[in-house]
Amino acid sequence: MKTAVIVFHGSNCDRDAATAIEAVTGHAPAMVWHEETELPEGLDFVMVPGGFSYGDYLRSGAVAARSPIVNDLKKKAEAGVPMLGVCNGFQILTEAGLLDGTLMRNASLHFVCEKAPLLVETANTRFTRGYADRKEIVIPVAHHDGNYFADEATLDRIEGEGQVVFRYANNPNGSARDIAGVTNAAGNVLGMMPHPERAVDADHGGTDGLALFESVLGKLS
Amino acid sequence: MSEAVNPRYAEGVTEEIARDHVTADEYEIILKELGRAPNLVELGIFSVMWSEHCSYKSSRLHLSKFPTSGDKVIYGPGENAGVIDIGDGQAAIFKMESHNHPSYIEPYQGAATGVGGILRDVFTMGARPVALMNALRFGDPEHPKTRQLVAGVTAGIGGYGNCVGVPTVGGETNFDKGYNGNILVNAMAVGLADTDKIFTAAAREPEFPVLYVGAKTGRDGIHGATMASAEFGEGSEENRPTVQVGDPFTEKKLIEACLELMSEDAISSIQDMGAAGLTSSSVEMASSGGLGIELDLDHVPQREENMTAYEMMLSESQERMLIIIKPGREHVAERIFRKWDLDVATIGKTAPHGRLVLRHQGEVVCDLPLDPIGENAPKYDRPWFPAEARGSIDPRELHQPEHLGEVLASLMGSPDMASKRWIWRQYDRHVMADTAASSEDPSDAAIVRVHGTQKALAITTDCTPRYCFADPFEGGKQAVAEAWRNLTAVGADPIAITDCLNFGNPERPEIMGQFVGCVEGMAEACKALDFPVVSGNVSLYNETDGVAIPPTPAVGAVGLIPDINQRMGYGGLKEGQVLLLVGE
Amino acid sequence: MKARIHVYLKPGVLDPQGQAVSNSLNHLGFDEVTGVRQGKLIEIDLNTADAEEAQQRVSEMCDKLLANPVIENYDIELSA
Amino acid sequence: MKARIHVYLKPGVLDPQGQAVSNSLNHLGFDEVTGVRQGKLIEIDLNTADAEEAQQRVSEMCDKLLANPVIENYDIELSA
Ligand SMILES: Nc1ncnc2c1ncn2[C@@H]1O[C@H](COP(=O)(O)OP(=O)(O)O)[C@@H](O)[C@H]1O
Repeated sequence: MKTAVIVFHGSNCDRDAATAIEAVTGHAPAMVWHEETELPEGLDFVMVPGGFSYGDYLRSGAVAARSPIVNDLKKKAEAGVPMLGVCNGFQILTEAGLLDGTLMRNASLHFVCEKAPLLVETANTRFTRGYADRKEIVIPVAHHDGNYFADEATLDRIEGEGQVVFRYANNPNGSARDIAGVTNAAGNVLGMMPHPERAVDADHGGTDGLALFESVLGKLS
Repeated sequence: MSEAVNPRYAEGVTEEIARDHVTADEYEIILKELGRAPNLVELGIFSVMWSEHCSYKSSRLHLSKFPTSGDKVIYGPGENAGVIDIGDGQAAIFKMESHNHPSYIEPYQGAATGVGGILRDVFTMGARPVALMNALRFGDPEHPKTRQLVAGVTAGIGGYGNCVGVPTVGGETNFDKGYNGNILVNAMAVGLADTDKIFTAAAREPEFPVLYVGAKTGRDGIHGATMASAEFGEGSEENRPTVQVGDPFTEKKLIEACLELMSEDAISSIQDMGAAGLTSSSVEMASSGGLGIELDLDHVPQREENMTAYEMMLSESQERMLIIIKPGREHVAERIFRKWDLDVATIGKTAPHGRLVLRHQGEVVCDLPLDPIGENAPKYDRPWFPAEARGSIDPRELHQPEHLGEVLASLMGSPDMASKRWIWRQYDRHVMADTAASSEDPSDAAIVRVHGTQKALAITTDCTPRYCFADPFEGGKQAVAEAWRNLTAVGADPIAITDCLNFGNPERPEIMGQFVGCVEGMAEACKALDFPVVSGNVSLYNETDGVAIPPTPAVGAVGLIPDINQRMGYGGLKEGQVLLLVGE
Repeated sequence: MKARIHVYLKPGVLDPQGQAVSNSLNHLGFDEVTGVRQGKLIEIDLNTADAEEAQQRVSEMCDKLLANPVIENYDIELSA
Repeated sequence: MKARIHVYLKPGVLDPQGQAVSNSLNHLGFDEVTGVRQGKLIEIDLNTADAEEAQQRVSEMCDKLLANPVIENYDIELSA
């Protein structure tokens, strides 16, 4: 298993992401600095972690999405490498054009941190095959800009194509159609606001996120 | 009077300007110590170093009553933060600090920069910050300003802590009309380090290079009154003193860069630039090491044009540190700080002479002996009288309410008891993936695992100002005892405390009496419980129009849970379980 | 030269901040307020003398970074 | 009527956003950028016909809510 976590200025869930990946695979991921121009060869999985890259200044994820490493990230996405963007990582992937839509300021205008109940909308993705369809899971959220927005036509299209993977049971941020996580059309790129890496440990945020990592990292028992 | 000194005022200084900086008595001491009149830069330096905030001139005498040592204490008060041994070669480093006045003026930025400042105190010593707490006191909920202050302070604490990626795991919030004109914003940070990688501030050797790292210096937070003086009159609006604005993004980079540099053999000593930035950091580093320091201000990274020496020395720009580096290792620091997109500049060196020498545009603009500024700063034994004793209440004499259920409901609904979810929902409590209990959980203290181990820290902040007002001594004792109980209630061994002593004007004997009473009560409880004070902060003059805040000695306490599986809480109750009442 | 850029949300894009400001203004008694939209004001100092070149470069900056074409439009004003 | 309000940081107040955007533009090859300041653009629809009254009311809105007088200045443009 070859995995990597990208580190931007202001990333702050990079260590958590690495810990979760290592817990599942037994191997530490490569930590790739944003100024690199290429990801390691032969990657099985890349994670774009949460945090406040570039302070969330201008728009969340905007500056990070223009980093040198993102050019190669786009190439790898096209080549079908599985990748997961969480929270700020999701914002970066939308800013980079790898996922549809954008994340706007929470409707409450407040930062929201809570353990959010989610519905697994489809178990038919490489990220969710470890869950049952419509299963309710609890994954922590912590963000200021998690209000998913896309125009109606785009929303209809991604819903129709089965790209909506997670929905909030209790919409904390005003997201269109309660959307919490979406994939690209090819299904190898997932972006989500909730933090599955904070839910792989019974002493911390519960274990409902484990199946996601086990699914994509090929570790289902 | 130092009649011998002539002229009594240096060029550009008048009696009025001098009085804006120090008291008349203090000015006499300066003349005597120097044998000449201080220039404006020097006067500015005295004013900040002799301020209550830096010199603890009203409180030092009484703070010495606290027990500060113990088996587990590695560093007590005197360093940037307290350091305790938690076994296995690991240490917990923590401190609490106030940012009361700035938060009243500009709640968001005031609270945010308070968090930034307390984080720097902790990572300066080599710790990775792992938890934040906050103790907040606001005015009456019905007061027209309260709502906006609560909203701004909460957003500011979250805005900073969430961005740097340190979980805010707990705190306390009270409302009382006594804080209508003076809210309290006390922030606490806890970090972890290896005991063999702890850094201190005292300069060790002369002729070592002094590095400035972090953000550039601007005209932030320079004392308003002095800005009105002639030299700063021109440019009026443009040069107006400004509120410090925090930049958590820069702080995050600064944390990573400092920890990276600390893992190399390069740093001799390190100090953050807190209040009174460059002045207090350079003076403290040199004087605690018994050395001197020389700086060339032309090399200070500057955000604005034409900054004067006075402005640079008094600026309170955030996210800056001063490092004394081992000679020949400057390039290591440069490489690391450039990687993190931060400023780094060699601005001077340590010196054997025990003086602070500043150069600016080729001229010596300050040449002061350090002892009088630091070690020998004024220390006052302010007059005080004990607070009027309020007799205790005999519960049997109280009227017994008819409907206890209604009483319970009204208690639960009171602002102090009501849920604080609106506040803590805005704090990221889970980042770093080691939070085992935080504000949302049924636990008397927050619990944060020591990364990669089964150990955990338990953390709490406590104070009941109402008790301190009724009886400062008992109230002080109670605050410490409550912190102790909250730690033991989650299964932790209490180790040590930090504090933030918030009071009114110490020049009033009754206020000083509250201060002394609380300190003595706390000291007594700390001694009885073997619960030393390892760091802390004093905030005086919290009053408006002669009305002081209730005495508020906030206690922040840390304990160790040897095995996280042994932690306790009060949740998960099941029908049929037996309740036991223990204690008196 | 200086460029002043206004970045606005496209019509039809939800603006939670504008909405909240509008509500607050109504609450404060400003009943005449019927709608609020919030955008960004970005002022750039440029080390360029040529206005045409500046205009073209600043448009490029907007397309590449300053505005998000999914939700935002922009306009540019140059001054000496 | 419509009011367009620019809210900007007072001179001397640290603007971390502007700083980050400026660095990013330089990194993207826009070397001519020497400084960036970021502010807010607020557009308000007003149900008022009288320009003088509008000007006065919008100033009040700025003082009460839209600008933070400790760190921000503002200007107002009205249009029909
Ligand atoms: N300012 C605050 N920041 C974070 N958490 C807070 C704050 N104020 C209160 N809390 C949290 O809310 C919960 C209830 O607070 P409190 O009523 O003081 O309870 P207790 O008396 O049990 O400590 C606690 O978990 C506390 O940590």
